[in-house]
Amino acid sequence: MKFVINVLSPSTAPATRRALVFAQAVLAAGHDIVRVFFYQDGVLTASNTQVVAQDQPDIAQQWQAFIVEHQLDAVVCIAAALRRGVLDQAEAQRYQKDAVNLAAGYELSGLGQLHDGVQQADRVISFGGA
Amino acid sequence: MKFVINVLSPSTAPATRRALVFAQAVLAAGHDIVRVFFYQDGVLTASNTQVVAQDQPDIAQQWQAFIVEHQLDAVVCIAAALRRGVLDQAEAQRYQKDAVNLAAGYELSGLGQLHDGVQQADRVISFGGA
Amino acid sequence: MAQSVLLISRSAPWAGVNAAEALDIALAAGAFDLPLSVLFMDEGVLQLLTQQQPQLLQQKDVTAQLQALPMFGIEQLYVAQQCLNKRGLAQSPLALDAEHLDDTQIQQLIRQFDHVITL
Amino acid sequence: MAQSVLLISRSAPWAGVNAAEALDIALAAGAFDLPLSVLFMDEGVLQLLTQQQPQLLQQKDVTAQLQALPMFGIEQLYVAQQCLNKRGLAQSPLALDAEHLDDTQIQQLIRQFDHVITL
Amino acid sequence: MTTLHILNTSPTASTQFSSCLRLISAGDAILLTGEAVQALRDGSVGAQALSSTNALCRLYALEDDVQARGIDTTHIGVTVIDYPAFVALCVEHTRVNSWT
Amino acid sequence: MTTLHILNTSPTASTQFSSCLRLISAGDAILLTGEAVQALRDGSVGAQALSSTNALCRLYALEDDVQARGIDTTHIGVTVIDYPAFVALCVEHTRVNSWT
Repeated sequence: MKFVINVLSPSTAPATRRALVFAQAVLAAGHDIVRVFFYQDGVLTASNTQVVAQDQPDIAQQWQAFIVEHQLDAVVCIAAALRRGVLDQAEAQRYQKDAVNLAAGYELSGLGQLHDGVQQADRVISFGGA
Repeated sequence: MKFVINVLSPSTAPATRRALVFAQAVLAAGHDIVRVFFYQDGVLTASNTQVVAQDQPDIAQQWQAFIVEHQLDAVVCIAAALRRGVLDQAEAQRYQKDAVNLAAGYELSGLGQLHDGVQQADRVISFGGA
Repeated sequence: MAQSVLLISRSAPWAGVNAAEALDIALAAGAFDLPLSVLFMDEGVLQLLTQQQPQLLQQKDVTAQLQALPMFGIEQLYVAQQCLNKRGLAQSPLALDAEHLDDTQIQQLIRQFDHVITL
Repeated sequence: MAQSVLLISRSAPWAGVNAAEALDIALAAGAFDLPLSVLFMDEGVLQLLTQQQPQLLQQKDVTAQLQALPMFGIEQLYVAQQCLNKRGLAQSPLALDAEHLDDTQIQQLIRQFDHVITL
Repeated sequence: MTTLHILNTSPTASTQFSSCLRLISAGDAILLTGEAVQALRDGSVGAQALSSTNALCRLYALEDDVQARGIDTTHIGVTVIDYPAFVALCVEHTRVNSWT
Repeated sequence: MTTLHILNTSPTASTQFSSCLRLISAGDAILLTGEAVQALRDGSVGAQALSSTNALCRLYALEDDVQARGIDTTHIGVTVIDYPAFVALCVEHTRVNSWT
């Protein structure tokens, strides 16, 4: 089956870790992940400036490693990201901001990408809140 | 009277705008603001990479302008900020991150600064949630 | 045939950007001519009230987005009657022509869609 | 004389970093020898339960912080009895020696402090 | 030695109301801000929850939040205040308890 | 044509439970994740809310979340599942409704 997974919470929320473990289980079961879409506060998960204490799990880093390892299509909603200060090189330049903080492996794009994923998916599942 | 104001929400939360209008009213009434302390998700308000659509109010920018104009002591909890990816030059260097996104006028420091403010204050008031 | 989506919007219009970001999903579906319906429930029913002045709060105003829904072809709009009742809004005029549904009707509604996105 | 603070902790220990960040405020007060008391109420009472295994959730564990409270001189700990009752925890053993208070006692408690910080 | 309690969530969305209302003392004040002003709507469950507290403490609501939501407050015993009065209310009470 | 409803907030902290329980159809399933597993504690208000739904639909809970909180589930009719079973549950039902 084809899954779309929506991540709506920052990396500090347990929902974002549940989304990751679920996504790993989806692949392990032989299913496909058409797209992971980061929306609302979920866009903060895609920032590469988060610093986690050494004795604690780094869920943002784990998400990024998972995306890169499996070459997943990881789309971060551009409007939600701008609003919350998550920028790639192009957007930082466009808005004359000094910092670029979108982690490698993620792509900024529009909500059309959510719908495009949904149209291809057998199941759509969101992880948000706490 | 001396006030300490705690900001616990990001700039998109109406609580953060209420905190600002309240702080302006505190000064207008002739009271003092000993310190504004940014904690929990409030540290995101101090990021300078947020981009707001032109037809919409930029509460993060308004907070920063208010702090600079009145030379307020605006402290951002360093542990909460690191966790959420808000870094000054020194922390970005220490953790080898490329992006520096703490806005001018804010200072990263510890929770001791919250207590130091509280000990000087007649009133402590927090703005968090939505 | 395109897959259908039911968007359940549960956030108040003045409690941050959640309500606006949910409506953006609906408008994007309309722009791509996809079949999407919106159910307003819980705090989300407050988005439909008239006589609001969000400019007093310097906040992103969802009114324009709501009015754009029909223009974008998003015309299947529903509101949970029980959620209006609890908030003293049983008789209030609504800004949009949304169909009032009781709980049983909402149960039936959910079963008609390929996907549900609750925000 | 130092001003006293009542910290009211209302967050569950596994629902993100809120509970841990509230406890950090208490520990910092202890480090500076300031008079701070903690009242656990609402979801916050769950922080006091024993037999928890947060490592299963790869989450910041508040147990170490809780155990550090007395070492940092934060010894005035209170828990709202009614909040335990609602959660089926009236008889549960607690990890810390917190005084159980009913609503009237909490009303009296609040009046004893210079400042209240609810998180 | 009274407390100003500040609420900011809807009575139909969170437990802030029930928790706060249990802990107020005579002479305390409650200030409704943000979505908490929804409790002022006539016939709502929030208005019912508030009705029991009127004898015990004064009820205030932030003007911007009331007006932005088009809420009629004539049926309920509430004092609608602006931000300068909000500051004065903090001064008037011994401490502020913000329920966030 | 059944729906898997996923809850993730505590029954004592939000309205997710009451809203979801009103909208489930016969044959639907409810999966408790995160703080929603608090509803499984014996004698809690959450357990009371769930008791009325048992006849209508199956109740599941995520193992990690149950064990991390040290919750005893022997007294209540719930199936405790791991992540592979969570995925299978999504496949088994027609759609997933995550209450976030």
